[in-house]
Amino acid sequence: MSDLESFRAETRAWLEANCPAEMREPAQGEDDAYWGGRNATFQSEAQKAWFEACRDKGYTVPAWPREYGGAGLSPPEAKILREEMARINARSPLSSFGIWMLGPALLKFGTEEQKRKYLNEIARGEIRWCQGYSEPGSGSDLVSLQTFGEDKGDHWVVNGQKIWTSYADKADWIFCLVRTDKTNKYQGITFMLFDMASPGVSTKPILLISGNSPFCETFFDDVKVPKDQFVGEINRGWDVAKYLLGHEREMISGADNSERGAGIGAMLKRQAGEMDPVLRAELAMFDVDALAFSAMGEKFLDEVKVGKAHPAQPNMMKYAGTELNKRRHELVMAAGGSAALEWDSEESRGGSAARSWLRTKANSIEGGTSEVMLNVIAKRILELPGA
Amino acid sequence: MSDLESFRAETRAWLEANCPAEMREPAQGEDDAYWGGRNATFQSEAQKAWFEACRDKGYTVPAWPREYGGAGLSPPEAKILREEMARINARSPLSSFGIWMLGPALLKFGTEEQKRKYLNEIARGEIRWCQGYSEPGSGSDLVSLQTFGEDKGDHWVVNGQKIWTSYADKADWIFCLVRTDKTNKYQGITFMLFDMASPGVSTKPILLISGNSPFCETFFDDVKVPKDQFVGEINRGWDVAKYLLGHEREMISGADNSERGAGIGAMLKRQAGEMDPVLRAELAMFDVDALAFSAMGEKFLDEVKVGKAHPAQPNMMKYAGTELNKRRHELVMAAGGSAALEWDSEESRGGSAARSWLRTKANSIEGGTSEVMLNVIAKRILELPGA
Amino acid sequence: MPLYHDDDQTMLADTASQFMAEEGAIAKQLRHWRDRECKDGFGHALWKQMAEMGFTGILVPEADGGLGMGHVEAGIVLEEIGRNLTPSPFLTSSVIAASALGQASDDLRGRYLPGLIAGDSVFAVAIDEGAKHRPERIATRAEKSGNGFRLSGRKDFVVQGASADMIVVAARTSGAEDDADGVTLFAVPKDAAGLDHDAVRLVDSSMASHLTLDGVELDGDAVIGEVDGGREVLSRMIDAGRVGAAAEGVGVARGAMAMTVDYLKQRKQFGKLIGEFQALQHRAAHLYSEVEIARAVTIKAQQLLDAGAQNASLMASVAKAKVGKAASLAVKEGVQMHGGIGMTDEYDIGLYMKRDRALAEFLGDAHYHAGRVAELSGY
Amino acid sequence: MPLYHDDDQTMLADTASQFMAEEGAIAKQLRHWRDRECKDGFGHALWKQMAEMGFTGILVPEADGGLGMGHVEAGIVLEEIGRNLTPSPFLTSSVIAASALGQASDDLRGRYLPGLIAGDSVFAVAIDEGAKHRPERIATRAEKSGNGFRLSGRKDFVVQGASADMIVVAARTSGAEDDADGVTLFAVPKDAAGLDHDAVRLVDSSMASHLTLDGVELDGDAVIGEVDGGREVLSRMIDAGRVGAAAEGVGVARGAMAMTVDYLKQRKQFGKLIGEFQALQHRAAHLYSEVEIARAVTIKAQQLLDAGAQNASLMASVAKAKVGKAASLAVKEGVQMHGGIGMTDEYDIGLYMKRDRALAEFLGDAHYHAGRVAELSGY
Repeated sequence: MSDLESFRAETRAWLEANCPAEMREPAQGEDDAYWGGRNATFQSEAQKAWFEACRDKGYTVPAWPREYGGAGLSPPEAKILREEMARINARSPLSSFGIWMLGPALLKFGTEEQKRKYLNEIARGEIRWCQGYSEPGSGSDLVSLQTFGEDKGDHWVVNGQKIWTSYADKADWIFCLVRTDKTNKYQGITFMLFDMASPGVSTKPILLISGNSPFCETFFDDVKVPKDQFVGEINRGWDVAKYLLGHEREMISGADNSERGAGIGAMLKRQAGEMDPVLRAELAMFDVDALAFSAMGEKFLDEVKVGKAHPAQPNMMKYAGTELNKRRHELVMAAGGSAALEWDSEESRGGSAARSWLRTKANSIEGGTSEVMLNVIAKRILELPGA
Repeated sequence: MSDLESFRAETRAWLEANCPAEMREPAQGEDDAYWGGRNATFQSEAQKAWFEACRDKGYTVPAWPREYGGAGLSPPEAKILREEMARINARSPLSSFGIWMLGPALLKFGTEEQKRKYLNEIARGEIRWCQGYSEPGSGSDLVSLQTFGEDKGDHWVVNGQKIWTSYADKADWIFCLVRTDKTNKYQGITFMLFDMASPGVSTKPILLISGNSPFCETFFDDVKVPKDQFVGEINRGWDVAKYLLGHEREMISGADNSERGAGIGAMLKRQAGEMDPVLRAELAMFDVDALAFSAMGEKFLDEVKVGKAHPAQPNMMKYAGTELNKRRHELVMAAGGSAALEWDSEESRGGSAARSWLRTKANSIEGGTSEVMLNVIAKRILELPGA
Repeated sequence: MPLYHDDDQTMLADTASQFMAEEGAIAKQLRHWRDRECKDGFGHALWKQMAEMGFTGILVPEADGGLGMGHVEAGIVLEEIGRNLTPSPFLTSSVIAASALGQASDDLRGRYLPGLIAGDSVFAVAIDEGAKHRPERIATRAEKSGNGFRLSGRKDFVVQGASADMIVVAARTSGAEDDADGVTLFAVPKDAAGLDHDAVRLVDSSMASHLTLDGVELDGDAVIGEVDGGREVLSRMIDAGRVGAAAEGVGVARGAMAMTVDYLKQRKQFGKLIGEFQALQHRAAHLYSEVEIARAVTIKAQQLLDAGAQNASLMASVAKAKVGKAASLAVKEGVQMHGGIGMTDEYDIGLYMKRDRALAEFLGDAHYHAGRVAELSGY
Repeated sequence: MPLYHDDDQTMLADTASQFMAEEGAIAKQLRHWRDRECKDGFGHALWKQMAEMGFTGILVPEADGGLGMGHVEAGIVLEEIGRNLTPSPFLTSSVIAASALGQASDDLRGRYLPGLIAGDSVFAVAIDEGAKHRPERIATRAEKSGNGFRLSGRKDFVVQGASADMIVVAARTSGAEDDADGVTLFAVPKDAAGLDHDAVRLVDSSMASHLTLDGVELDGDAVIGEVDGGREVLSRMIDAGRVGAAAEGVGVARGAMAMTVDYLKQRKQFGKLIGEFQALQHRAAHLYSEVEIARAVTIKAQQLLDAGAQNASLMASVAKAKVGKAASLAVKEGVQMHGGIGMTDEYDIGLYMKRDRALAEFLGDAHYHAGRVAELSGY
């Protein structure tokens, strides 16, 4: 038996022993996820047991080095773990912006000390992080951000407002872009870290057109941040941010590919019974696009694996995937007719169709608007002038 | 009987007496039109008789003053004449860029002497004109034209190249935009008139993707133009050109409205028999757009009549109408299948479907591209900044 | 008739525009009632004010105490309703039910029209059975019972049904589910025994009922039009409703577009007003073109309806379909061009998207009507 | 299998790309033969060269003297053909007819494949009856006659039919017009008595025949596959053709797009390169996205076909439909963005539009295939 084969056998046995049956059921929503943090509570004993088993094994962040709380798995090993977890539908033990976003930034830009401290806290689910990038005045044009950290010698005093900070009201710490030099647009931003319990930090949840959301507005009113709480270099936070944005876009473009790539005509026909012939035709055209995009997703991931994908290709995937998803939900609404309009009835599961439809409208805005994606394709892939 | 009622009765009687039966049959193509000019020949005795009757009555240009060769009809009288001609399907007695384009320019900008000479020649079909605006390097950006007239005291020496000059190979004279001041972009163009028989003028017909066309490339090689052959003021030809462009755009947007506004699904079903359900759905969506646009055309013309239309509205009509027409012909091709692909067979009437389809692709280019139309709508109607 | 508003109509438009912008404004009506989870989904006081303006009886003949105007005028009011997203019973009561009552007996007219004109009554219409609009098929049965009828069946998407004093119900007095003949319209009073509303809130905060008719007993004089011959009244009523919904949709589209174009002139990104970006300019210009065309065909359909023209029903479908597409484009472009804030409940653009969706579905969406255009055209 | 070309395939792509760009270039082939009104619509010398490259027998098993490669490899050649608009018998002969011959008897294979591989023979296929592709229905009849069959009927859109040495004809040996069973494929030699071509030039300068079979007598050994059981061979052959046409369409789309993007970088208007205008940038970027997706699903369909997967036929329709839409967008944007000169015969962009139209129609257009996707998906 090769090393990898024996690793697979071990992993399978470990999962069999440690992943409770309940944790092999599909999650019913975001609430079913465990997010960790100071105030975390478990939904169930099973959730607790599964999280703790993974934490102790380093499996909340299997590919991170052991000294930072990971399991130090090699890429093929990590892939085997993913496959084996998928095989039994094991849920993710810990959802965390620390794992998805801050972690990769620290691994690349952090000091050894920062890595030891923050990565371990993240891996062990002790600190829940949120991200402070967007501001009301700087959406697509992120670098125009205004939140300002005034240099007070050993600390900054931060004032300003962030928006779209997911779960800011539940997070313990924030990683945050703060302007520290007003004279230099790109090289005047610092990637700061600070405690959300600091005096002067307040949050307000954002109600979306689709209803409640994890998003918040976050206000900083004379927040003191010690001068050692930053990643990378002072005034060079944009490098860190850009790195993470690329990371995020890739995640978004790869995510949900399975759902997005599937046809919907047959499902809607089953639900709706009869169907207007013109709607059927639109569904057929949609299914063509969806099935084709599914092949594109497969091709993209295959190419990413071997480094054949154009570095700007995630922008194209994000653009096409999100536009497709919006169309998908328009058609679901059309097929659902007046029943799909219901907003809070029990039969409509609390307006699930309508709320999902509305929620998808943000797909082409968050993580880079479709317009920005098209700009990037024009510039970096087609190399059009002045783009 | 009111004056207008008696005018209608007289007109009807005159038409009855003077419009030969053959001239009440629909024209089969552009060749059936009489264009006049030095080398004109009539297709038939009827065509000649009809033209001459109209010419003598001033009905080639009914609304022009009598002293310029018209009939001096008032707007309501001109409308009655149009209605009565339409009633018996009378053909136009004379097709002419002189009537459609140069005439209006002269009426607005010409000297009394020019009007007497040129308008009479146009009205009597003695001189056939062509238009020299576009150049290979200046399409949408017409004002960047390079054809240059060097001032030689009593004459200019013109050098350069025009493109898309319709019937340049058949025209007697040309009205032409020529740069006369290289230092002033807008106020450095003169609206010149000259004889196509002048030494140094040559033309070359343009073959289109749809086949033969009336368009030519026209070359000027040291063409001498006397200094009194211009309209408006020297270096102020752009004012004349702009006026004419607006005129042209209105003509294009109003033209063919009847054909463009009709649904096509029923006709194509009759021709094709059975139909793919997805194609049927697309035809249904098209027919919705076509019938709606037909109402728009009606509304636009009604509003133009009473001065209620936004002055930039012709741009919107041109944009929407030409894009619709392109879609119409895509669908005609789809419904026609492989039979519509035939290029020169007798059964396909010399590839009529395919050639018409290809020809429509120019609709959204000639007379102002769709992109320019959208720019104008954004700027002048929506008043968007920097548009 | 020229396809623009004459002087009287322009005056009406000015009046309606001012009234709706003031009294029917989003903050004052839609958000107000929505945030209070109002069970009607609209304000009765506004309805009373609309009566004072004369709007409620706009389509009611002068002989019956109304203004005796046409669908062009009703459309003028509806466009302003749409632009302000004003929730009111105008479309169902003053356009659709009023259209049916126009064909009703003196007795029914006398019973119901004064309350409508005064803004005291609200009417609803019960046509759909199932989640999609398919008025060709009516399964709800009305059986002879003594001098009257006994109605049983189920109706869906009865907008403002639970708030209505009377509901116009399409039922089958003979024939099979999809027969053209055998349909009869009934004016069913709210207190009729056996009438049960399951009222649900829709995405646009309006209320609609799943209506159960469980042996509802009605007198013979509750019949609107002829027994077994209600298809024509029904069709006319539905056409009026479709053209009315199209007019409201034009208002929704124009309102969303105006908000968006304004935003393009204010929002800065990358050191420029976003309205300076040519890609957005072209999309906005295209949208303008689509909305203008939708408006033109809607006015055309109104005029044809008023003239009783043969192709009015075809053009009603063209208008409903074209507005469906144009308004959907307007709200989608609106939210996208607003970016993140367009997704927040705090901004109004999302409310346009919600209203558009409910309106698009009402009396048939663009797919349904495009299909109907094909059928009526013979393919 | 990963959805990109492996090293061997990449090498083949380089070879094919270089060969077609040199030998198959527009000026050298398409314009050359078109301007001479060539009755074949392609050059036999090039076909011979393609044989020397090994392309002609790319799908023919090694046992039969071919390269024994798959549809991925055939698609690589077709994409380069498409990009250069190279007229050749490759799609009909080496892909479609070869696919049918793969199912044929040793005798037929021996009779026809060597000529194909050598570039000496050209084959055509006769499927359609009528102007639209509807292979579900076959009316051409083949009646038993002695040891063989007697074929009568009419076929349309037989591409390169009059130039072909052999035509694969789908005919009905039993059953009614739209029965699935009862279809038989025949290899009909060009000199068969009763075969009559009405050859017409198409918009893309290719030649196609209206074929009349007037009691064409064939031996029993002209049957490809089983008598009455030809539907499966036919389907496989058609799927191969559809995926092949999709690959060629991807080439057409990419060729048109490349020309257009180049033009955007050269043409100046209003003092700027037109590629600087954001509205055009966004349209070009959208086009890029569509063409990439079309290419991905085409490669997917090729792989599924090679694997004999169950959903290969579905994915063939997805690919044909998606490419149909993407390539149509590419040529339309191409002509529009070129402006006036795009309308002239002198520039090549219009040739892409013409070829795209003919290719889109061949073996079913996007409407047909979207409908087929719906049917195969069960709605």
